[in-house]
Amino acid sequence: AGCGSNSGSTEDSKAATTASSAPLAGSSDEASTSIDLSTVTLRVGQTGWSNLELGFKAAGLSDTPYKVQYSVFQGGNLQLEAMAAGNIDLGSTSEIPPLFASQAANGGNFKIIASFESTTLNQELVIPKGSSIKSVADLKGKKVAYVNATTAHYFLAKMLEAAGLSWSDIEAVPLSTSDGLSALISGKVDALASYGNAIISAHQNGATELASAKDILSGNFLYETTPEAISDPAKHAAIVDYLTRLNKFYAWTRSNQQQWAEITAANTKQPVEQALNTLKLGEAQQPSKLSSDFEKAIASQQEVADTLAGLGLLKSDLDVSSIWSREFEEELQQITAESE
Amino acid sequence: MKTSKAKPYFQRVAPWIIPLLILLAWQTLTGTGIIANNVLPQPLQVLNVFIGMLKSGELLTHIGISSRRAFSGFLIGGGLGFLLGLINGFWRTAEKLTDSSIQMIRTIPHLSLIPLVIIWFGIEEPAKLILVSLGVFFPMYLNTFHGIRSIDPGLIEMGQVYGLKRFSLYLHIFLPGALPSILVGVRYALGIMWLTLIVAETVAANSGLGYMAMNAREFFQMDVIVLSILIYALLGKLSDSAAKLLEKWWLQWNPNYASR
Amino acid sequence: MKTSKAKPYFQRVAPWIIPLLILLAWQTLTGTGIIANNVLPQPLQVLNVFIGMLKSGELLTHIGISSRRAFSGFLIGGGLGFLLGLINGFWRTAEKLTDSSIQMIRTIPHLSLIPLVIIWFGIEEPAKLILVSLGVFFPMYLNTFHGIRSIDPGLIEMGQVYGLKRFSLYLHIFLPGALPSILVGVRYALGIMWLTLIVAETVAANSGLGYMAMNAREFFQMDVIVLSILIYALLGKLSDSAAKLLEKWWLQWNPNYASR
Amino acid sequence: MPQTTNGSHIHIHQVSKQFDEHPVLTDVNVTIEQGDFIAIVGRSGCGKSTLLRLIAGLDQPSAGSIQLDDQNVGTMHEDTRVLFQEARLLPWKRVLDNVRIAAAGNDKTSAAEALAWVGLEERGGDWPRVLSGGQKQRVALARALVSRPRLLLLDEPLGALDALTRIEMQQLIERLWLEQGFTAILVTHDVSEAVTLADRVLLIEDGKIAMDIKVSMARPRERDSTFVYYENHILDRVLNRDARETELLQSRKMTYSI
Amino acid sequence: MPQTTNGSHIHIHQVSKQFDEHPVLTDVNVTIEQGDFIAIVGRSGCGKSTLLRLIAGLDQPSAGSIQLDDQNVGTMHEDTRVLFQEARLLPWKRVLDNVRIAAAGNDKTSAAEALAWVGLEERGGDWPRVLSGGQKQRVALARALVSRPRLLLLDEPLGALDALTRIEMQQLIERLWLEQGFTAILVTHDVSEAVTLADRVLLIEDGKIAMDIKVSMARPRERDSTFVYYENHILDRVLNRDARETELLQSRKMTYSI
Ligand SMILES: Nc1ncnc2c1ncn2[C@@H]1O[C@H](COP(=O)(O)OP(=O)(O)OP(=O)(O)O)[C@@H](O)[C@H]1O
Ligand SMILES: Nc1ncnc2c1ncn2[C@@H]1O[C@H](COP(=O)(O)OP(=O)(O)OP(=O)(O)O)[C@@H](O)[C@H]1O
Ligand SMILES: [Mg+2]
Ligand SMILES: [Mg+2]
Repeated sequence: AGCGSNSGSTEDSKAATTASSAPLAGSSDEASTSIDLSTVTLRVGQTGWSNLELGFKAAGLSDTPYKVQYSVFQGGNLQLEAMAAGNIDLGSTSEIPPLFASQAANGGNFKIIASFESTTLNQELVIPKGSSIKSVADLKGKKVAYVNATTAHYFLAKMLEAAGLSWSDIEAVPLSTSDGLSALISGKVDALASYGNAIISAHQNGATELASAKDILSGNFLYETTPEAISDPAKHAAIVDYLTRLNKFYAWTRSNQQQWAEITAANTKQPVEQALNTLKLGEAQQPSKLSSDFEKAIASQQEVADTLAGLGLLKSDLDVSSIWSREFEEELQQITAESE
Repeated sequence: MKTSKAKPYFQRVAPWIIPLLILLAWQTLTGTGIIANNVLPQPLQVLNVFIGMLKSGELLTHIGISSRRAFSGFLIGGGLGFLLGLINGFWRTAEKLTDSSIQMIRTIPHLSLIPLVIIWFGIEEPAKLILVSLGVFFPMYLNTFHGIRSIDPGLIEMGQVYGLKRFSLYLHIFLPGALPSILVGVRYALGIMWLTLIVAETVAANSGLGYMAMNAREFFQMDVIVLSILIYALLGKLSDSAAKLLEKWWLQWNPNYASR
Repeated sequence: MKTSKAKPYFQRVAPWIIPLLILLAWQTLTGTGIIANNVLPQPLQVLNVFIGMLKSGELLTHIGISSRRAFSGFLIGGGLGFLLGLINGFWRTAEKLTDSSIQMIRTIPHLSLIPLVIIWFGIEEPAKLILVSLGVFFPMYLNTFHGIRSIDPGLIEMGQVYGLKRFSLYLHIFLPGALPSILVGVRYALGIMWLTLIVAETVAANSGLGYMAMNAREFFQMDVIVLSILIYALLGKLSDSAAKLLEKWWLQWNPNYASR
Repeated sequence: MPQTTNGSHIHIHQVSKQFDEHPVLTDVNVTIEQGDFIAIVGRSGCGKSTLLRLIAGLDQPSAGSIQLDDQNVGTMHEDTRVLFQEARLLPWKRVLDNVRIAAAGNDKTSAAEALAWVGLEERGGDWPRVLSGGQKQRVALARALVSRPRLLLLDEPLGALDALTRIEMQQLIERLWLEQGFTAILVTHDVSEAVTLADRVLLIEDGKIAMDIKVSMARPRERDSTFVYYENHILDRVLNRDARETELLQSRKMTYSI
Repeated sequence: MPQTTNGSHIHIHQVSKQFDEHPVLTDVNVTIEQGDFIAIVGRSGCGKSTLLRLIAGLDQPSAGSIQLDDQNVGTMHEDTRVLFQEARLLPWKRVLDNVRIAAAGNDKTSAAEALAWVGLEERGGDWPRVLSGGQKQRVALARALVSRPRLLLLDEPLGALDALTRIEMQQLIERLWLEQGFTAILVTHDVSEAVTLADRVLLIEDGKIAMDIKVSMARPRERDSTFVYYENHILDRVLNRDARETELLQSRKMTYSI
């Protein structure tokens, strides 16, 4: 399946000692002797649509030696909700949902184990067609929709701060991505802070960008798993393998942009050109790939936490590193090193 | 004769057995940690949150706002449903014209209309009112209509033969005859009312019980989530009891209600 | 006599007048641009999407998956509600023990339980089944119970005096006597079934009509949104018609149903 | 004959009624004068109630026409009242209120008075469901009599009453009929009751008016020889239809005043 | 007396029944032998149906006890059948099926036979709602008679029937009673019917058994002088209670066999 090229060296170096790394083990005999992945089922969350499941299939990466069970959620917060209840093993969110989830009674039953860099495009504050608003400062006293407890929440706060406004200067309306979109297009709110498909669709319906978050956000995409999965050698190994494949998958999308855009377009019901355009622009701005720089990622998230704390949304003393686990750091460094 | 003294005692105690058992199981399972706190908080913990929110006045504000929304919607939608049910139950032409359309619309789950309601009516109070009214309209309409239609035709004939005209016929025969069914409709509608509100209050609300529950969900506050469920149950129970009281009062003549 | 020929014609046409008027208004208002396309798409546009999705097979897949979920939930929840309704309607002790607890739980809007259902039962099919079952359980229970309780006591007395024992009494008196009410319950339950599914399919689903509608909302595809509403209406209408057919068939004896 | 006759007159012309394919009445012709008191007798299921319903406009004839005061009976008529074979009391109204709905202007006093006529003045506050069979029937009678109709149709109004109560009720009906002058049609299975009250007795048999007898006796009627003559005359006609009945008659040697 | 007496015997001891504060029966004492045929007469609302319900175990006495075959009547008894004053047909079953539920083993043939007894063999396939009043009553009678009870309680079973059908039904009841030997209690407002059928006639008045007469006549009974003696004896007792009734009797000069 074109994925066994770099498996040999990792096995030699790690399998015997930690018994935790069997990347792409399907091609290797030794891996199956050290750890039996065939009994493992990895439950993976996806946001929006089945992008990973379909992407892996298209990229020929879905022949995992363990079973993968996918679920689709409306947002990262819901993935963490499912994780708190022990319903998924691997979730992916932006930097914000874990901050909130960590405030749950048991700390949310998760740890952040990895960070992917990705584009910060399509994270914007937009205004409807024909709006008279010219700048963020004009939003004073206006109705602004945002998606609660997401990057939109964060960058809206940052934008207001930059424009010399405080959160209470606007009438902030928490809406889901879809409701926010409907409200904006039908003119029921004066502006919308949102991301992804909502922004693309908003533009299609005549909305214009008031401010972009591309320089506010880190673009970090965090992967979380449960403490039990971390300490379970088999799951641990499966996760490492999965993340390896994930990194390959993003590489594949770069080299197969047309094909991936077609799949995306078909599943999100948008024109292929639009999907392709989004993909190209995003990759140009900041290509999606695994990052093993834990310090940088944690520092970035700490800044977000401090901002939200300043808004009174989080306890001010949150130490972000406490919700991270570095158990995967070594393996991840290996992967990034190999993929360079 | 012998059992007549033992029974009332059992009958008074019986309804509480299961709730008490549940509460007991809940406390022991969570208290001993067999069920983790993030799966289900302890009853005492929920009680604490309850007292805390009660003291801060937050809870009562939310309840007040939700109740106002709920009952305004109930009055509008329920009133319309009742009126249309009466008219269609009574007047064949109106029924022929509107009933099948209403039945068609009834089969649209009203929550699927949320996007359209947002687009047409915005995200403020009117949207919530409309959703609740929509939800409440159909059970009231259906039950009023069904109630009128299932009145013993013999009694209607009697009323007509004794010269009762439109209004008197309504007052003396249709309304009282349909009342048991209408009250069942009221109890359904009350259920749907709270159900709708929960969903409606997750759309752009920053107050109300639905908002409180959704907010708690985002912050993984299991205790608040459970508390909000219990409060819904309480509110539901209250409105249901009110409806039951009406039943007892208005339906004295009916041995099926009188005897309970 | 004179009107007897004119009437059936009017009566056959009448139910279609309002739907046709609505369709006409819809087409003219959107076709002429008085209502913008992003507020309400044109009927023809919706039809196009419909045909497109039908051809690609996507629509039928979604419908199939949703229907399976809906009816499994209906069978489980409805069946349990029916059974418990029968037992409690018949057996006073069971009623005393469980009815008031059930009524208490009934007042909890089942959609507010979504967070708990996720935590307890996960996000897969079981969670959806449980939500639908929960939603369907109460109307079935209530109506079965209420149906049995509102049977003319004189007929029950008659049955007992003629030596009908438990099972025969059920078969010959309770069941047929409660049937009109049970069927009303079925029609309610079918409504709640689709309603619940819409919300349940937004929880971690990647298939089904609810997912399709939600997805369309994310991209503001008004035509798909409207299409999904129409399909809900269609499915609702279908299941409702099936229930109505049962009414016609089982309730021939009842002049209120026979005459329609 | 009543003093004042403000009753309706009825003209039944070639009336047939069938349910599905089953004929109940065929080509019935009757003319009823203002203020008449008509009794209809006949065996169970012969179509007495059906005829009454047609006259009341509660049902439409399959063929033929019925004219009430020279107008075709389409639906119910303003001044016609029916006492149905079943009591048809509203279960959600107390006894007095059940009578009140028929009283002019919902008048409580006249309703109470009507209850007293039928000997139930003390039961006004009860729910209908606690009444005995005969008491229910009497409430229905009170309701019919309080309503001051021009045409009163009575479908076995006294079937559930004991002998004594029955006589009292017969006297009551006769008195009110004489006072108010309405037209009365009484369905009864009691020939003696028919002769006691009616000016004219109709027998329905095989869907037709098989006999139509004028009873010319002064009121109040006594059980004298004329009375017995009429009674026997009608009974003979009713009973001597076929061999089986004659035989029955002989084997029992009873008079048929039951 | 029937040949075989497999009927129940009943012992009613000091039974009182009151609804709310209103007494209906006070200190009633009656003993009924196996296979007896008892008739209960009395004015409307005197408590006849109430007594029947107590014996059937459908209601509990406020005081006193009722023993059926030496056992206290707690709830309904296995072998007791009641024909209620109303027909109580199941509206959702066709006529034949209504009768079948009472037939042993749900037997269709015997149900059809019972329908033939009451002259409704052709109506088996109809819904009860299309039957006439008297037809409904006859279906209820067929249902009661097909059920082979040990104790049969009949509450005005023939009230809605014409004279002729009535006699046929009386003969039917008598024949089955003779054949099957059940104990029968018949409530009727027709004294002549009571004398025709019963071995013993009870009159209820003011909540008490005011009269208890044995009717010793051979069966089938004919309307001879003994018959008339019994009839008049009972009627005198029923009617000669107070001045008003005596006066009534004189003013009308009728025999009270209605
Ligand atoms: N459930 C009840 N509650 C209150 N009063 C009742 C109830 N049932 C019967 N009664 C009263 O008890 C009295 C006797 O009733 P019952 O039905 O026994 O009379 P009955 O002798 O059968 O009369 P009829 O010949 O008119 O049927 C009546 O006055 C009636 O109103
Ligand atoms: N709606 C109906 N549908 C079909 N058949 C009917 C309907 N109403 C009455 N019948 C039939 O018509 C016939 C006459 O019924 P009707 O009620 O007029 O009899 P009746 O003379 O009043 O008898 P009774 O003295 O027993 O009350 C009966 O055989 C009855 O079954
Ligand atoms: Mg009749
Ligand atoms: Mg009685």
